Amino acid sequence: MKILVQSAAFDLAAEVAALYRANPKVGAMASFIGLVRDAAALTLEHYPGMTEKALEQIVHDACTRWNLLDATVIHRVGPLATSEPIVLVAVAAAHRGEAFAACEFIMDYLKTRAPFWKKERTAAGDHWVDAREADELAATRWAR
Amino acid sequence: MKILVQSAAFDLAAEVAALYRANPKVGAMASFIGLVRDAAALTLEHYPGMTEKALEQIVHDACTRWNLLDATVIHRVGPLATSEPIVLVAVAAAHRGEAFAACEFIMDYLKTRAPFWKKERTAAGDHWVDAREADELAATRWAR
Amino acid sequence: MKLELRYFARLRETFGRSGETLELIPGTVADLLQALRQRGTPWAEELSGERAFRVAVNQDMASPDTVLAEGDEVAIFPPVTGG
Amino acid sequence: MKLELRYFARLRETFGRSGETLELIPGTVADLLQALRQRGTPWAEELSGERAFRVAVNQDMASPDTVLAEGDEVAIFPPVTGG
Repeated sequence: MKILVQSAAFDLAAEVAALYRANPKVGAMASFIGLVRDAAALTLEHYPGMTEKALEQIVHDACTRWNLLDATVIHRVGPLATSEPIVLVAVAAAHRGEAFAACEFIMDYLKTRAPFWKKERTAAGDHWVDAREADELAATRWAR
Repeated sequence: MKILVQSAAFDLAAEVAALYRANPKVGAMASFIGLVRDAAALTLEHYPGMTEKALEQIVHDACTRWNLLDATVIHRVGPLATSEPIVLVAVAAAHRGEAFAACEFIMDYLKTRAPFWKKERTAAGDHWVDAREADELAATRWAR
Repeated sequence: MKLELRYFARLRETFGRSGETLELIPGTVADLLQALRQRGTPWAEELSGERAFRVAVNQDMASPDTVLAEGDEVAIFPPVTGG
Repeated sequence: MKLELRYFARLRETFGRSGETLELIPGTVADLLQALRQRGTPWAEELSGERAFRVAVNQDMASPDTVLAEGDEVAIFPPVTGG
Protein backbone atom coordinates (compact mmCIF):
# COMPACT_ATOMS: atom_id res chain seq x y z
CA MET A 1 0.00 0.00 0.00
CA LYS A 2 1.30 3.45 -0.92
CA ILE A 3 -0.37 6.65 0.29
CA LEU A 4 1.08 10.02 -0.63
CA VAL A 5 -0.03 13.63 -0.22
CA GLN A 6 2.23 15.86 -2.26
CA SER A 7 2.32 19.02 -4.33
CA ALA A 8 4.37 17.43 -7.14
CA ALA A 9 2.79 15.78 -10.18
CA PHE A 10 2.69 11.97 -10.30
CA ASP A 11 3.67 9.56 -13.06
CA LEU A 12 0.63 7.39 -13.86
CA ALA A 13 2.53 4.77 -15.85
CA ALA A 14 5.26 4.39 -13.22
CA GLU A 15 2.76 4.12 -10.36
CA VAL A 16 0.64 1.53 -12.16
CA ALA A 17 3.65 -0.48 -13.30
CA ALA A 18 5.01 -0.51 -9.75
CA LEU A 19 1.83 -2.32 -8.66
CA TYR A 20 1.91 -5.11 -11.24
CA ARG A 21 5.57 -5.50 -12.12
CA ALA A 22 7.15 -8.34 -10.16
CA ASN A 23 3.76 -9.69 -9.06
CA PRO A 24 2.56 -12.31 -11.57
CA LYS A 25 -0.72 -12.68 -9.65
CA VAL A 26 -1.94 -9.28 -10.91
CA GLY A 27 -4.37 -9.75 -13.78
CA ALA A 28 -6.30 -6.49 -13.44
CA MET A 29 -5.24 -2.88 -12.81
CA ALA A 30 -8.02 -0.34 -12.38
CA SER A 31 -6.96 3.26 -12.04
CA PHE A 32 -8.60 6.63 -11.76
CA ILE A 33 -7.34 10.17 -12.19
CA GLY A 34 -9.38 13.19 -11.08
CA LEU A 35 -8.52 16.43 -12.86
CA VAL A 36 -9.09 20.15 -12.45
CA ARG A 37 -12.07 20.77 -14.70
CA ASP A 38 -13.48 23.95 -16.22
CA ALA A 39 -11.76 26.16 -13.66
CA ALA A 40 -9.09 28.78 -13.99
CA ALA A 41 -7.22 27.33 -11.03
CA LEU A 42 -7.63 25.43 -7.77
CA THR A 43 -5.79 25.44 -4.49
CA LEU A 44 -6.02 22.26 -2.42
CA GLU A 45 -5.65 22.42 1.35
CA HIS A 46 -5.37 19.38 3.62
CA TYR A 47 -4.96 18.41 7.27
CA PRO A 48 -1.43 16.98 7.52
CA GLY A 49 -1.50 13.80 9.56
CA MET A 50 -5.24 13.23 9.56
CA THR A 51 -5.45 13.19 5.76
CA GLU A 52 -2.87 10.42 5.40
CA LYS A 53 -4.51 8.51 8.26
CA ALA A 54 -7.95 8.80 6.62
CA LEU A 55 -6.61 7.63 3.24
CA GLU A 56 -4.89 4.65 4.88
CA GLN A 57 -8.13 3.72 6.61
CA ILE A 58 -10.08 3.92 3.33
CA VAL A 59 -7.60 1.69 1.49
CA HIS A 60 -7.55 -0.67 4.46
CA ASP A 61 -11.37 -0.89 4.33
CA ALA A 62 -11.20 -1.65 0.59
CA CYS A 63 -8.68 -4.45 1.27
CA THR A 64 -11.10 -5.91 3.83
CA ARG A 65 -14.01 -5.91 1.36
CA TRP A 66 -12.19 -7.18 -1.73
CA ASN A 67 -9.31 -9.50 -2.46
CA LEU A 68 -6.77 -6.87 -3.54
CA LEU A 69 -3.09 -7.38 -4.25
CA ASP A 70 -1.94 -3.78 -3.84
CA ALA A 71 -3.13 -0.17 -4.09
CA THR A 72 -1.72 3.33 -4.45
CA VAL A 73 -3.37 6.64 -3.63
CA ILE A 74 -1.63 9.93 -4.43
CA HIS A 75 -3.42 13.22 -3.77
CA ARG A 76 -1.92 16.55 -4.67
CA VAL A 77 -2.19 19.74 -2.62
CA GLY A 78 -1.36 23.37 -3.31
CA PRO A 79 -2.12 25.35 -6.48
CA LEU A 80 -3.26 23.39 -9.56
CA ALA A 81 -4.18 24.62 -13.04
CA THR A 82 -6.97 23.42 -15.36
CA SER A 83 -6.45 19.85 -16.67
CA GLU A 84 -3.85 19.10 -14.02
CA PRO A 85 -4.30 15.75 -12.27
CA ILE A 86 -5.44 16.10 -8.65
CA VAL A 87 -5.69 12.52 -7.48
CA LEU A 88 -4.60 9.05 -8.54
CA VAL A 89 -6.13 5.82 -7.26
CA ALA A 90 -4.68 2.60 -8.67
CA VAL A 91 -5.75 -0.87 -7.56
CA ALA A 92 -4.18 -4.23 -8.43
CA ALA A 93 -6.19 -7.45 -8.21
CA ALA A 94 -6.36 -10.86 -9.81
CA HIS A 95 -9.73 -10.12 -11.45
CA ARG A 96 -11.26 -6.99 -12.91
CA GLY A 97 -14.48 -6.95 -10.88
CA GLU A 98 -12.56 -6.52 -7.64
CA ALA A 99 -10.19 -3.95 -9.08
CA PHE A 100 -13.01 -1.77 -10.49
CA ALA A 101 -15.16 -1.95 -7.36
CA ALA A 102 -12.30 -1.17 -4.98
CA CYS A 103 -11.04 1.73 -7.12
CA GLU A 104 -14.50 3.34 -7.21
CA PHE A 105 -15.04 2.66 -3.49
CA ILE A 106 -11.76 4.37 -2.60
CA MET A 107 -12.64 7.41 -4.72
CA ASP A 108 -16.15 7.66 -3.25
CA TYR A 109 -14.81 7.54 0.31
CA LEU A 110 -11.87 9.82 -0.42
CA LYS A 111 -14.34 12.41 -1.73
CA THR A 112 -16.41 12.37 1.45
CA ARG A 113 -14.06 11.24 4.26
CA ALA A 114 -10.54 12.49 3.53
CA PRO A 115 -9.84 16.03 4.76
CA PHE A 116 -9.07 18.01 1.61
CA TRP A 117 -10.64 21.31 0.64
CA LYS A 118 -10.71 23.00 -2.76
CA LYS A 119 -10.57 26.74 -3.28
CA GLU A 120 -11.45 27.84 -6.79
CA ARG A 121 -10.00 30.90 -8.43
CA THR A 122 -12.35 32.32 -11.08
CA ALA A 123 -12.65 35.62 -12.89
CA ALA A 124 -15.28 36.59 -10.27
CA GLY A 125 -12.83 35.94 -7.42
CA ASP A 126 -11.79 33.13 -5.08
CA HIS A 127 -14.25 30.87 -3.31
CA TRP A 128 -14.25 27.64 -1.36
CA VAL A 129 -15.95 24.81 -3.23
CA ASP A 130 -19.10 23.48 -1.54
CA ALA A 131 -19.43 19.76 -0.79
CA ARG A 132 -21.77 17.97 -3.22
CA GLU A 133 -24.66 15.89 -1.97
CA ALA A 134 -24.11 13.56 -4.94
CA ASP A 135 -20.73 12.63 -3.46
CA GLU A 136 -22.29 11.77 -0.11
CA LEU A 137 -24.88 9.60 -1.88
CA ALA A 138 -22.16 7.85 -3.88
CA ALA A 139 -20.37 6.91 -0.66
CA THR A 140 -23.46 5.75 1.21
CA ARG A 141 -24.38 3.21 -1.48
CA TRP A 142 -21.38 1.09 -0.33
CA ALA A 143 -22.86 0.79 3.17
CA ARG A 144 -24.55 -2.52 2.55
CA MET B 1 -12.51 7.52 -30.09
CA LYS B 2 -9.39 5.44 -30.66
CA ILE B 3 -9.49 1.69 -31.30
CA LEU B 4 -6.30 -0.23 -31.93
CA VAL B 5 -5.41 -3.90 -32.26
CA GLN B 6 -1.66 -4.26 -32.26
CA SER B 7 1.20 -6.51 -31.18
CA ALA B 8 3.27 -3.64 -29.76
CA ALA B 9 3.10 -2.54 -26.13
CA PHE B 10 1.15 0.62 -25.32
CA ASP B 11 2.09 3.64 -23.21
CA LEU B 12 -0.55 4.02 -20.48
CA ALA B 13 0.44 7.56 -19.47
CA ALA B 14 0.55 8.82 -23.07
CA GLU B 15 -2.81 7.25 -23.95
CA VAL B 16 -4.52 8.66 -20.85
CA ALA B 17 -2.95 12.10 -21.26
CA ALA B 18 -4.08 12.21 -24.90
CA LEU B 19 -7.68 11.90 -23.69
CA TYR B 20 -7.63 14.72 -21.16
CA ARG B 21 -4.96 17.10 -22.40
CA ALA B 22 -6.47 19.96 -24.38
CA ASN B 23 -9.98 19.14 -23.17
CA PRO B 24 -10.71 21.17 -20.00
CA LYS B 25 -14.12 19.46 -19.67
CA VAL B 26 -12.45 16.20 -18.55
CA GLY B 27 -12.68 15.84 -14.78
CA ALA B 28 -12.44 12.05 -14.56
CA MET B 29 -10.25 9.46 -16.27
CA ALA B 30 -11.00 5.81 -15.53
CA SER B 31 -8.65 3.28 -17.00
CA PHE B 32 -8.15 -0.44 -16.93
CA ILE B 33 -5.27 -2.69 -17.87
CA GLY B 34 -5.66 -6.46 -18.17
CA LEU B 35 -2.44 -8.44 -17.75
CA VAL B 36 -1.13 -11.94 -18.42
CA ARG B 37 -1.51 -13.59 -15.03
CA ASP B 38 0.06 -16.72 -13.58
CA ALA B 39 0.88 -18.14 -17.01
CA ALA B 40 4.15 -18.92 -18.68
CA ALA B 41 2.97 -17.26 -21.89
CA LEU B 42 -0.09 -16.43 -23.95
CA THR B 43 -0.72 -16.06 -27.66
CA LEU B 44 -3.64 -13.86 -28.66
CA GLU B 45 -5.44 -14.45 -31.96
CA HIS B 46 -8.08 -12.15 -33.43
CA TYR B 47 -10.34 -11.74 -36.46
CA PRO B 48 -8.92 -8.78 -38.38
CA GLY B 49 -11.73 -6.49 -39.44
CA MET B 50 -14.46 -7.94 -37.26
CA THR B 51 -12.49 -7.36 -34.05
CA GLU B 52 -12.05 -3.64 -34.70
CA LYS B 53 -15.69 -3.38 -35.77
CA ALA B 54 -16.87 -5.12 -32.58
CA LEU B 55 -14.71 -2.86 -30.38
CA GLU B 56 -16.03 0.26 -32.13
CA GLN B 57 -19.60 -0.95 -31.58
CA ILE B 58 -18.93 -1.55 -27.86
CA VAL B 59 -17.43 1.92 -27.36
CA HIS B 60 -20.27 3.41 -29.37
CA ASP B 61 -22.80 1.65 -27.12
CA ALA B 62 -20.99 3.02 -24.06
CA CYS B 63 -21.17 6.55 -25.51
CA THR B 64 -24.92 6.10 -25.98
CA ARG B 65 -25.42 5.01 -22.38
CA TRP B 66 -23.18 7.55 -20.66
CA ASN B 67 -22.09 11.11 -21.27
CA LEU B 68 -18.47 10.41 -22.25
CA LEU B 69 -15.94 12.85 -23.63
CA ASP B 70 -13.58 10.34 -25.24
CA ALA B 71 -12.35 6.75 -25.01
CA THR B 72 -9.44 4.60 -26.11
CA VAL B 73 -9.27 0.82 -26.44
CA ILE B 74 -6.00 -0.91 -27.31
CA HIS B 75 -5.84 -4.70 -27.44
CA ARG B 76 -2.64 -6.56 -28.12
CA VAL B 77 -2.34 -9.73 -30.19
CA GLY B 78 0.45 -12.25 -30.73
CA PRO B 79 2.74 -13.73 -28.06
CA LEU B 80 2.71 -12.15 -24.59
CA ALA B 81 4.70 -13.07 -21.47
CA THR B 82 3.56 -13.09 -17.82
CA SER B 83 2.79 -9.61 -16.42
CA GLU B 84 2.63 -8.09 -19.89
CA PRO B 85 -0.37 -5.80 -20.47
CA ILE B 86 -2.96 -7.32 -22.83
CA VAL B 87 -5.61 -4.65 -23.04
CA LEU B 88 -6.09 -0.99 -22.17
CA VAL B 89 -9.46 0.71 -21.81
CA ALA B 90 -9.39 4.41 -20.90
CA VAL B 91 -12.48 6.59 -20.61
CA ALA B 92 -12.69 10.37 -20.19
CA ALA B 93 -15.79 11.99 -18.69
CA ALA B 94 -16.77 15.05 -16.71
CA HIS B 95 -17.65 13.00 -13.63
CA ARG B 96 -16.23 9.82 -12.14
CA GLY B 97 -19.43 7.77 -11.99
CA GLU B 98 -19.79 7.83 -15.77
CA ALA B 99 -16.10 7.14 -16.37
CA PHE B 100 -16.04 4.12 -14.04
CA ALA B 101 -19.28 2.60 -15.35
CA ALA B 102 -18.35 3.00 -19.01
CA CYS B 103 -14.84 1.60 -18.47
CA GLU B 104 -16.20 -1.52 -16.76
CA PHE B 105 -19.00 -1.88 -19.35
CA ILE B 106 -16.48 -1.76 -22.20
CA MET B 107 -14.31 -4.41 -20.51
CA ASP B 108 -17.29 -6.68 -19.81
CA TYR B 109 -18.47 -6.51 -23.41
CA LEU B 110 -14.98 -6.78 -24.85
CA LYS B 111 -14.52 -10.01 -22.87
CA THR B 112 -17.67 -11.58 -24.31
CA ARG B 113 -18.28 -9.91 -27.69
CA ALA B 114 -14.95 -9.02 -29.28
CA PRO B 115 -13.34 -11.84 -31.28
CA PHE B 116 -10.07 -12.56 -29.49
CA TRP B 117 -8.85 -15.98 -28.42
CA LYS B 118 -6.15 -16.85 -25.91
CA LYS B 119 -3.85 -19.82 -26.21
CA GLU B 120 -1.90 -20.58 -23.07
CA ARG B 121 1.55 -22.15 -23.05
CA THR B 122 2.18 -24.09 -19.85
CA ALA B 123 4.67 -26.72 -18.77
CA ALA B 124 1.98 -29.30 -19.60
CA GLY B 125 1.69 -28.02 -23.17
CA ASP B 126 -0.36 -25.52 -25.17
CA HIS B 127 -4.11 -25.18 -24.85
CA TRP B 128 -6.86 -22.79 -25.90
CA VAL B 129 -8.38 -20.97 -22.94
CA ASP B 130 -12.06 -21.77 -22.32
CA ALA B 131 -14.60 -18.95 -22.11
CA ARG B 132 -15.68 -18.23 -18.50
CA GLU B 133 -19.33 -18.19 -17.54
CA ALA B 134 -18.50 -15.44 -15.02
CA ASP B 135 -17.60 -13.16 -17.95
CA GLU B 136 -20.93 -13.83 -19.64
CA LEU B 137 -22.74 -13.04 -16.39
CA ALA B 138 -20.75 -9.82 -15.97
CA ALA B 139 -21.87 -8.67 -19.42
CA THR B 140 -25.52 -9.59 -19.01
CA ARG B 141 -25.91 -7.47 -15.87
CA TRP B 142 -25.69 -4.34 -18.08
CA ALA B 143 -28.78 -5.46 -20.04
CA ARG B 144 -31.19 -3.47 -17.92
CA MET C 1 -24.02 -19.68 -53.99
CA LYS C 2 -20.37 -19.20 -53.16
CA LEU C 3 -19.40 -18.59 -49.49
CA GLU C 4 -16.06 -17.52 -48.03
CA LEU C 5 -15.60 -19.52 -44.83
CA ARG C 6 -13.15 -18.53 -42.07
CA TYR C 7 -12.13 -20.50 -38.99
CA PHE C 8 -10.38 -19.19 -35.90
CA ALA C 9 -8.46 -20.40 -32.85
CA ARG C 10 -9.19 -23.99 -31.79
CA LEU C 11 -11.51 -24.62 -34.75
CA ARG C 12 -8.87 -23.36 -37.20
CA GLU C 13 -6.46 -25.90 -35.77
CA THR C 14 -8.99 -28.74 -35.55
CA PHE C 15 -10.21 -28.22 -39.12
CA GLY C 16 -6.63 -27.83 -40.32
CA ARG C 17 -7.34 -24.67 -42.29
CA SER C 18 -7.96 -20.95 -41.70
CA GLY C 19 -10.63 -20.76 -44.37
CA GLU C 20 -12.06 -22.12 -47.60
CA THR C 21 -14.43 -21.24 -50.42
CA LEU C 22 -17.59 -23.35 -50.36
CA GLU C 23 -20.39 -23.77 -52.89
CA LEU C 24 -23.80 -24.18 -51.20
CA ILE C 25 -27.39 -24.21 -52.44
CA PRO C 26 -29.19 -21.06 -51.12
CA GLY C 27 -30.03 -21.39 -47.44
CA THR C 28 -29.32 -20.34 -43.87
CA VAL C 29 -26.47 -20.70 -41.39
CA ALA C 30 -28.20 -23.87 -40.14
CA ASP C 31 -28.07 -25.32 -43.69
CA LEU C 32 -24.37 -24.49 -43.96
CA LEU C 33 -23.62 -26.15 -40.61
CA GLN C 34 -25.56 -29.25 -41.69
CA ALA C 35 -23.50 -29.44 -44.88
CA LEU C 36 -20.26 -29.14 -42.91
CA ARG C 37 -21.30 -31.81 -40.37
CA GLN C 38 -21.88 -34.23 -43.24
CA ARG C 39 -18.12 -34.17 -43.84
CA GLY C 40 -17.77 -36.39 -40.76
CA THR C 41 -14.96 -36.14 -38.19
CA PRO C 42 -13.96 -33.57 -36.91
CA TRP C 43 -16.71 -31.38 -38.43
CA ALA C 44 -19.60 -33.53 -37.17
CA GLU C 45 -18.34 -33.45 -33.57
CA GLU C 46 -17.25 -29.82 -33.44
CA LEU C 47 -20.46 -28.45 -34.98
CA SER C 48 -22.92 -30.83 -33.29
CA GLY C 49 -23.67 -28.24 -30.60
CA GLU C 50 -22.07 -30.24 -27.81
CA ARG C 51 -19.12 -27.82 -27.76
CA ALA C 52 -20.03 -24.14 -27.93
CA PHE C 53 -19.17 -22.25 -31.14
CA ARG C 54 -20.20 -18.96 -32.70
CA VAL C 55 -20.99 -17.94 -36.28
CA ALA C 56 -20.50 -14.48 -37.78
CA VAL C 57 -21.78 -13.46 -41.23
CA ASN C 58 -19.99 -10.55 -42.87
CA GLN C 59 -18.36 -9.81 -39.49
CA ASP C 60 -21.63 -9.54 -37.54
CA MET C 61 -22.75 -12.18 -35.08
CA ALA C 62 -25.32 -14.50 -36.70
CA SER C 63 -27.84 -17.14 -35.59
CA PRO C 64 -28.88 -20.47 -37.18
CA ASP C 65 -31.69 -18.79 -39.11
CA THR C 66 -29.54 -16.03 -40.60
CA VAL C 67 -30.05 -16.22 -44.37
CA LEU C 68 -26.86 -16.45 -46.44
CA ALA C 69 -26.24 -14.73 -49.76
CA GLU C 70 -23.73 -15.08 -52.60
CA GLY C 71 -20.27 -13.97 -51.55
CA ASP C 72 -20.98 -13.85 -47.81
CA GLU C 73 -18.03 -14.14 -45.43
CA VAL C 74 -19.01 -16.72 -42.81
CA ALA C 75 -16.74 -17.17 -39.79
CA ILE C 76 -17.00 -20.05 -37.32
CA PHE C 77 -15.10 -19.77 -34.03
CA PRO C 78 -15.11 -20.75 -30.35
CA PRO C 79 -16.56 -18.40 -27.67
CA VAL C 80 -14.22 -15.42 -27.34
CA THR C 81 -11.59 -15.17 -24.58
CA GLY C 82 -9.87 -11.81 -25.02
CA GLY C 83 -9.29 -8.99 -22.57
CA MET D 1 -8.22 21.14 30.47
CA LYS D 2 -6.07 22.48 27.68
CA LEU D 3 -7.15 21.81 24.04
CA GLU D 4 -5.24 22.36 20.81
CA LEU D 5 -7.74 23.72 18.29
CA ARG D 6 -7.16 23.66 14.55
CA TYR D 7 -9.22 25.29 11.80
CA PHE D 8 -9.13 24.55 8.10
CA ALA D 9 -10.19 26.01 4.74
CA ARG D 10 -13.11 28.46 4.90
CA LEU D 11 -13.29 28.30 8.70
CA ARG D 12 -9.56 29.02 9.03
CA GLU D 13 -10.10 32.17 6.95
CA THR D 14 -13.32 33.21 8.66
CA PHE D 15 -11.85 32.77 12.16
CA GLY D 16 -8.66 34.49 11.06
CA ARG D 17 -6.41 31.80 12.52
CA SER D 18 -5.22 28.29 11.76
CA GLY D 19 -5.39 27.21 15.38
CA GLU D 20 -5.24 28.20 19.03
CA THR D 21 -4.76 26.75 22.48
CA LEU D 22 -7.95 26.88 24.57
CA GLU D 23 -8.60 26.24 28.26
CA LEU D 24 -11.97 24.53 28.83
CA ILE D 25 -13.64 22.91 31.83
CA PRO D 26 -13.91 19.13 31.24
CA GLY D 27 -16.67 18.32 28.76
CA THR D 28 -17.66 17.18 25.29
CA VAL D 29 -17.36 18.51 21.74
CA ALA D 30 -20.81 20.08 22.24
CA ASP D 31 -19.49 21.96 25.27
CA LEU D 32 -16.50 23.23 23.31
CA LEU D 33 -18.73 24.42 20.46
CA GLN D 34 -20.99 26.21 22.96
CA ALA D 35 -17.96 27.98 24.43
CA LEU D 36 -16.80 29.06 20.97
CA ARG D 37 -20.25 30.31 19.96
CA GLN D 38 -20.27 32.55 23.04
CA ARG D 39 -17.47 34.55 21.42
CA GLY D 40 -20.08 36.06 19.10
CA THR D 41 -19.55 36.82 15.39
CA PRO D 42 -18.28 34.95 13.35
CA TRP D 43 -18.12 31.96 15.76
CA ALA D 44 -21.81 32.05 16.71
CA GLU D 45 -22.94 32.01 13.06
CA GLU D 46 -20.44 29.49 11.74
CA LEU D 47 -20.97 26.98 14.54
CA SER D 48 -24.74 27.40 14.94
CA GLY D 49 -25.39 24.39 12.73
CA GLU D 50 -26.92 26.40 9.90
CA ARG D 51 -23.80 25.88 7.80
CA ALA D 52 -22.39 22.35 7.84
CA PHE D 53 -19.09 21.76 9.64
CA ARG D 54 -17.19 18.76 10.91
CA VAL D 55 -15.19 18.11 14.08
CA ALA D 56 -12.26 15.72 14.45
CA VAL D 57 -10.66 14.81 17.79
CA ASN D 58 -7.08 13.59 17.63
CA GLN D 59 -7.51 13.21 13.85
CA ASP D 60 -10.57 10.96 14.06
CA MET D 61 -14.05 12.18 13.12
CA ALA D 62 -16.02 13.08 16.24
CA SER D 63 -19.62 13.80 17.20
CA PRO D 64 -21.14 16.36 19.63
CA ASP D 65 -21.05 13.84 22.49
CA THR D 66 -17.40 12.88 22.02
CA VAL D 67 -15.73 13.44 25.41
CA LEU D 68 -12.61 15.64 25.34
CA ALA D 69 -9.47 15.10 27.40
CA GLU D 70 -6.45 17.18 28.38
CA GLY D 71 -4.20 17.85 25.41
CA ASP D 72 -6.69 16.72 22.74
CA GLU D 73 -6.23 18.06 19.23
CA VAL D 74 -9.65 19.26 18.09
CA ALA D 75 -10.08 20.28 14.45
CA ILE D 76 -13.10 22.12 13.07
CA PHE D 77 -13.54 22.28 9.31
CA PRO D 78 -16.11 22.43 6.48
CA PRO D 79 -17.31 19.25 4.73
CA VAL D 80 -14.44 17.91 2.65
CA THR D 81 -14.14 18.57 -1.09
CA GLY D 82 -11.05 16.71 -2.28
CA GLY D 83 -10.60 14.21 -5.09
